[in-house]
Amino acid sequence: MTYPKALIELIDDFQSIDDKMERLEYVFDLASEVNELPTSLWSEETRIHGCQSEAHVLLEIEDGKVSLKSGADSKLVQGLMGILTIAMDNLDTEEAKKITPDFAVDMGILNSLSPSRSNGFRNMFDKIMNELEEY
Amino acid sequence: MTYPKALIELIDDFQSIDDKMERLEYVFDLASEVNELPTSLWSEETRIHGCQSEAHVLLEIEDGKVSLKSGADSKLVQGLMGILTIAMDNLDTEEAKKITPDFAVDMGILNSLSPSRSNGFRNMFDKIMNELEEY
Amino acid sequence: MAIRDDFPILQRNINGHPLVYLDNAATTQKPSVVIEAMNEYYTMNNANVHRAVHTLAGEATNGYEACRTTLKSWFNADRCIMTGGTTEAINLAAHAWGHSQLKGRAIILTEMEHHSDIVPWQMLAESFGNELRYIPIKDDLTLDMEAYEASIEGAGLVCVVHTSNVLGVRNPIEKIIEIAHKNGAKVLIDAAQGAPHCKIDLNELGADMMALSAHKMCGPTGIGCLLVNEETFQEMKPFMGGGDMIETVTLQKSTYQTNEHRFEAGTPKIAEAIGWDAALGYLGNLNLEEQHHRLLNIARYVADELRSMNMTVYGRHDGDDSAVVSFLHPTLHSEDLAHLLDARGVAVRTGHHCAQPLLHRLGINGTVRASFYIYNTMEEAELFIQHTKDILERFA
Amino acid sequence: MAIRDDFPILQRNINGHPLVYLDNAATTQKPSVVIEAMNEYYTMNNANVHRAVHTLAGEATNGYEACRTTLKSWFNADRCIMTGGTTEAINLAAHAWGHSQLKGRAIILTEMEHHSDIVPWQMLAESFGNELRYIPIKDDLTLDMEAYEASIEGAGLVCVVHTSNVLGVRNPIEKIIEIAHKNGAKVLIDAAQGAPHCKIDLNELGADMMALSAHKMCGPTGIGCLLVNEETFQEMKPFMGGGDMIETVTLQKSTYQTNEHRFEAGTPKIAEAIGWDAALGYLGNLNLEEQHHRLLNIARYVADELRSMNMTVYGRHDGDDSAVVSFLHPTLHSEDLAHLLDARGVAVRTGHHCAQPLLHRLGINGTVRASFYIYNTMEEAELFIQHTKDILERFA
Ligand SMILES: Cc1ncc(COP(=O)(O)O)c(C=O)c1O
Ligand SMILES: Cc1ncc(COP(=O)(O)O)c(C=O)c1O
Repeated sequence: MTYPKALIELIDDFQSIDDKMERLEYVFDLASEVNELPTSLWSEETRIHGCQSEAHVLLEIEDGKVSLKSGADSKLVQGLMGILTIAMDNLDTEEAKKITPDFAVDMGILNSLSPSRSNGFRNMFDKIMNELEEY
Repeated sequence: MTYPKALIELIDDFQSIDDKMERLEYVFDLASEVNELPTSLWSEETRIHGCQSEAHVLLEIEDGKVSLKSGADSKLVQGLMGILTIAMDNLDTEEAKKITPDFAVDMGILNSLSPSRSNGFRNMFDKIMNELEEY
Repeated sequence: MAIRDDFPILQRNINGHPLVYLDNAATTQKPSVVIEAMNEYYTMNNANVHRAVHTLAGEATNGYEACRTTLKSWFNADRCIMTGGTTEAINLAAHAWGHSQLKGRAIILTEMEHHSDIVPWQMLAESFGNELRYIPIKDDLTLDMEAYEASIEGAGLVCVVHTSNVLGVRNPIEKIIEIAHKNGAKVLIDAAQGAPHCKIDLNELGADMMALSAHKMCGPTGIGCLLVNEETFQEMKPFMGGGDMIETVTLQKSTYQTNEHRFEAGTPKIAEAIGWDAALGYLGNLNLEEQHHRLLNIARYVADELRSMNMTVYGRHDGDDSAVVSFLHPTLHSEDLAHLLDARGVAVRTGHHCAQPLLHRLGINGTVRASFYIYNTMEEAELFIQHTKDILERFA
Repeated sequence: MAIRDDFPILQRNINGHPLVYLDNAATTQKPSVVIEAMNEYYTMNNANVHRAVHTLAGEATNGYEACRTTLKSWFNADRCIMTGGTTEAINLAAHAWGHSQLKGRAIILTEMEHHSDIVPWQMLAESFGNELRYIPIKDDLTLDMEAYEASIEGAGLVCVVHTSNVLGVRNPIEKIIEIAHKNGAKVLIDAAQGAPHCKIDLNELGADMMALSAHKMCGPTGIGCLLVNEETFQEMKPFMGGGDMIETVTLQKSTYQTNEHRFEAGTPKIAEAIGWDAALGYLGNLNLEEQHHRLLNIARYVADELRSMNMTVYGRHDGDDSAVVSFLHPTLHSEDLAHLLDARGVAVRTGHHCAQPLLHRLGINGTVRASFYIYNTMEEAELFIQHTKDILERFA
């Protein structure tokens, strides 16, 4: 599939960073890209399991488009949510359904994350996709 | 302690044999040295535990001297009994009590035996010594 | 032969003679790739797994879990729980599945089972009063399938050894599973001997559980697994408690993981899993079927030669059987023979081979067993036969 | 420093930086002698043990049993049962001893226990209805000994961690044993963290059971042991069934070995035992007491520095405590910090460290934990502190 332009740029950016700390710093910065889900709305329904940190995501469809709200107590995790937000927020529902986690592989973020973090990322992605399927 | 003469000769003999098969052959030959305990007298009391083969020994004291009767279904095991017979049979009880299993180490037979066999040898030796203590 | 070069231990001399290792049913030797994989783990990646944040821990976790992934695809199994070996795997099955699922139901074993597939069920039966039934062995050394069918009613589990470690006989597990399932019983396969010799497809077979050990298939000591299908997995209750198998722990109560980790309490066998994965990679590059035929031919040659020396040979060496030759000399004690063979560098095993009920059925206490694996050659078999002849001439 | 040269993994670079391995409470690295001992086993002596007739089997048996002998003398223990690790050892204690000996009696644990010393007892209590009592932790992170003494009546067993894997706190086990024995209760020591740091004398202590893991003391994964005194050993009933632990097996009943093999079903962890024995040999050549003081000094330095960075440090670092520093930053998430440290080659662990009840008591969900072992240096500690400072400047 072809990626949204913002995502392509992101992938390029990531691929150009060699130093792991700088890559993590970039992910940190992307934490601000999320549409924040206020902690008052964090619940069992919004919880992403398998993360060591508290991480929550709320998926809604507005006018046939994906609306993603999220938040985490770890900034790195929230940065990953920022990436998902760039990748999926505001996409047509049908477009969004076509996304695979390959883009994260292309970005190289999965390799620079520990297995537990990349598991967390996958759980995040799967939760969104599962909910998307229900629409 | 000083060993009986027959035992010293035996130790010398063993030390002079390099080839393992020849050493085993020598042990085989010593099977005839036992005072045979007829299989009809084999019982739970005479059984040596921890041997894979059936091995039996009967200790008696006659006129203050050790009398050892034994037998096994394995000729190798019976050969080990033959060695014990040479070492202990007919010794004064008090002399016999002083014997340690060191002579078997000196002979090198323990090294040329598998652990289960040398365990068996030790069980044999211990059984005799324990019974000796009771006199 | 190329395969031999991969196994450094085969260079060894024993008592002045080249090692002829014919004790493969007890444990197999390890190719360099396996030894090196564990080496590399310990010199490059060693760390504790799970909930890993740092790089080494990530590498160790990936290495450990890769073994599980390989096993699941090698055996086409839904679930793979790592254990210390076949024995622990069967004990796990008895505790985690049997305790809750076998209440009031009979357990069917065979007279051909290894102690590891008998004692755990005797222990369970002692606690819960289950009836144990044994499929008898016929004189041709095959299981009495009619007796089996007649005994299946009321059984909750049938435990059967894929391939006998004493006889090499490969049992008709397909038929056994069919009959068990038709009657509502599950089937556990003891594949300790089967797995090293042929590819087994758990889902195609339809078996419910299968136990095996790495060390019998070129892998390290200290690791094995219980493979289970999803339905059985969901019926299993936690067995050992501790780190890594829990989800939450409070002072009074704990909740457990839902995947295989649920049954893997404590720091797992990490280096061992990495070594086993390498062993599977090694075996996967061989043509196991071709090896099977080659080894069976060697076993048949050996069996014939031994018979011609007046030995009694226990085994059939049918097309699917493994290359195991159990035998006895009429007068020379089996242990004496084994010791004498060892003096010529030949490693064979003697004794009851952890199958006393089978030997009892055969009316004997033990056998000498020569068992062959991928690195054994016809030349070694001939050497073994020659040494045996010499020994008999000299000692029998 | 000479010790470092013995550990090949310490040459590694992680993300372009030299590895600073501070995850030793999770698992320690292995010196070359340990890796080579296992290598040598697999390339020279590999065979299955027990009832061994051939040379390799004899060598393997001697190697395996030598580890037991070393452990028994190292810890001055009557009996040593080999297990897969601390967790399996405690589960063995619960099943083999607890099931038959704890009927109707309470079990006392501490709030400081690792999950591996909680969950097996919760499981036992669930089956048999035993009451579980916990020795609370006081605000100074020591056990409330008065509460302990008040709760001892009716207890059959006290389980206590020698040294906490989260706090490094070394518990007053001498006193705990004294009170337990005065009241007719036995004591099990979880020495997973204690054994690597100091010599423990089981008979002098008078403890009844003690569990530990090789991998936390320079030994391989996949092996540990349960040490027991003779009286307790004689009270233990067989746990797992299978090969090597039996004396005789008939179709309906089995009898069991009387020595430690009784509790070691199946092919044992042979290479692992040989590696562990080499590890004990290695540690035996060091001055562990001197190392203990050196490492504790490092830990105190680290704790002070972290406090000066506004971190909360959980631990006392008293004279007998181990060199473990658990800490938290007020805003930077512990996992984020650990990831960032990893980017600079520093390996620390985060999370609940399998001690959720303890963390709950401290009112937190997890910590970052830096734990030090014999090959760690003050220079590494300074580097760790420097990296942490840099990270806080950039990210907090
Ligand atoms: C105090 C304590 N007890 C028990 C364990 C469990 O040890 P293992 O995972 O080796 O079974 C650990 C290690 O994680 C520990 O630190
Ligand atoms: C048929 C069979 N089942 C079970 C076992 C037990 O395997 P392990 O000792 O690796 O647990 C063996 C090997 O001894 C075996 O041959």
